[in-house]
Amino acid sequence: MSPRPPMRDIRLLDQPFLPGMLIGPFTQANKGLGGVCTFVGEVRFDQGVEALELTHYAPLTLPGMHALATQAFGRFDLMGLLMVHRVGMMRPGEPIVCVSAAALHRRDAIDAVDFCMDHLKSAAWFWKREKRAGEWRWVEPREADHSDLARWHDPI
Amino acid sequence: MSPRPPMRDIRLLDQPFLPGMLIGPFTQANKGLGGVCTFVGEVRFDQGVEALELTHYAPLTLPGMHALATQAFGRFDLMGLLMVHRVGMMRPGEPIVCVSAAALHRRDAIDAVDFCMDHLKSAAWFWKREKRAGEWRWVEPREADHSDLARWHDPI
Amino acid sequence: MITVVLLGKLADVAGAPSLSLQGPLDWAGLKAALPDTLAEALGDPRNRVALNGALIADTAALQAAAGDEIALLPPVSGG
Amino acid sequence: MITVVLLGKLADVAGAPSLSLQGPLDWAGLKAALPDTLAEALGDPRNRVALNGALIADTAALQAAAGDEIALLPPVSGG
Repeated sequence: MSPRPPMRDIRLLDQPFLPGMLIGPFTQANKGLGGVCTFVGEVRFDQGVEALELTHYAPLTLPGMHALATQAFGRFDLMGLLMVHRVGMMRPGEPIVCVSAAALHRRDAIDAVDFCMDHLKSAAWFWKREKRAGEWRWVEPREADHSDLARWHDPI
Repeated sequence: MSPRPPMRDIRLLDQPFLPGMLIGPFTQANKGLGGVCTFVGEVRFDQGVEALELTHYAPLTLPGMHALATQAFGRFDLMGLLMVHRVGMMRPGEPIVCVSAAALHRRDAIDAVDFCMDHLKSAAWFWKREKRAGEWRWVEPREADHSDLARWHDPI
Repeated sequence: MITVVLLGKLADVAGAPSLSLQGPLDWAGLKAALPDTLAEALGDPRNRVALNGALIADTAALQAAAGDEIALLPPVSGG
Repeated sequence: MITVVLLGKLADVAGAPSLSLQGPLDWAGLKAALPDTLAEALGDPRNRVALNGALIADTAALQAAAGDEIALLPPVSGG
């Protein structure tokens, strides 16, 4: 175990970001780690989508992400956790989410990233609009985002 | 699905490397991806270990890593796979392995990295020496590296 | 005044991201004070309501006074 | 000549990362041609043998001629 308190970096960004600019310093800050797992999601080039806009309700979003980080620290043996999500207007190909976990052992790092990605949508709410042929349209909810979450409901 | 053939970048490096210098171009090369998952393992600061040396037998190691990549491409829906392993002399804190998978969907990217990391040890053989108090000593085999592998033996 | 924050498509229905209403308001009072199309859109049982940043379990329990912020949260977008 | 490549601690036992031996050699001939300590270390059944870069399933089947490369591979190190 690391003697210092675990490092937690949770951010909502309203401007484009370069994941490497976050992950490099994050890795450097966790001296003595065994491994770092990182997931970066990008806005997909879906047929005809010119832009994507994410709206959030700040009083719920950041506390939701912090609560998720607390769960992850409780469940996995982590040295550090980075969780960054874009809001605002994005173009296809831009990073939209970056989750990085540093741990002594690779299983904790990989599983923590998997867990956070599966739960981020339910922990932090985002409303999504897509622009196609110059027109903005809200993306409707899906009934079935449950199978990913169900993977984590077994007793530990 | 991407129309172009999947990108495969498999390397053994005998000099220190910066994971960011590999992952940036790898991500750029996979235009249209949904997500990239990356695991970077570092040489741990184990009690008293001053340096670590990995020896390999080249005619087996690279083909073993390519065979593992082929398995991963068959098992997961991937756009690209990067698998880089250090050989030679390393110091604690230096990156020793970097596996990165790009896919349209995050589950494929995360699971492919998990799968490759679990199988890398059996796909590519490395003999490991540790230097403690100025003396080199071979790290002995462990009987139990099987539990991680057993996770993947269920029928697909 | 009570601030009513409108998220997602509810902002489009209202034509604005937030409204100011006279308090105090309970759920029935809020719906009555909102434009018809918005009050109608609130009929979707998947909507959630937050008072001062905290989700409330049951809209019947809503009691907002001057200075409070009510957020009306439609279901979030799919994957 | 046949090149014998020694991996891991077998290189230490031999005092060199590789040796050159006169061919042809089968498994018994190889062990007879190696220094005693190395032949003894090869008794560990966890060792594997490769001929020209390919693992061979059974050392009894080893047949190496001039120009071939035999690799002697002790068990790999634990995680």
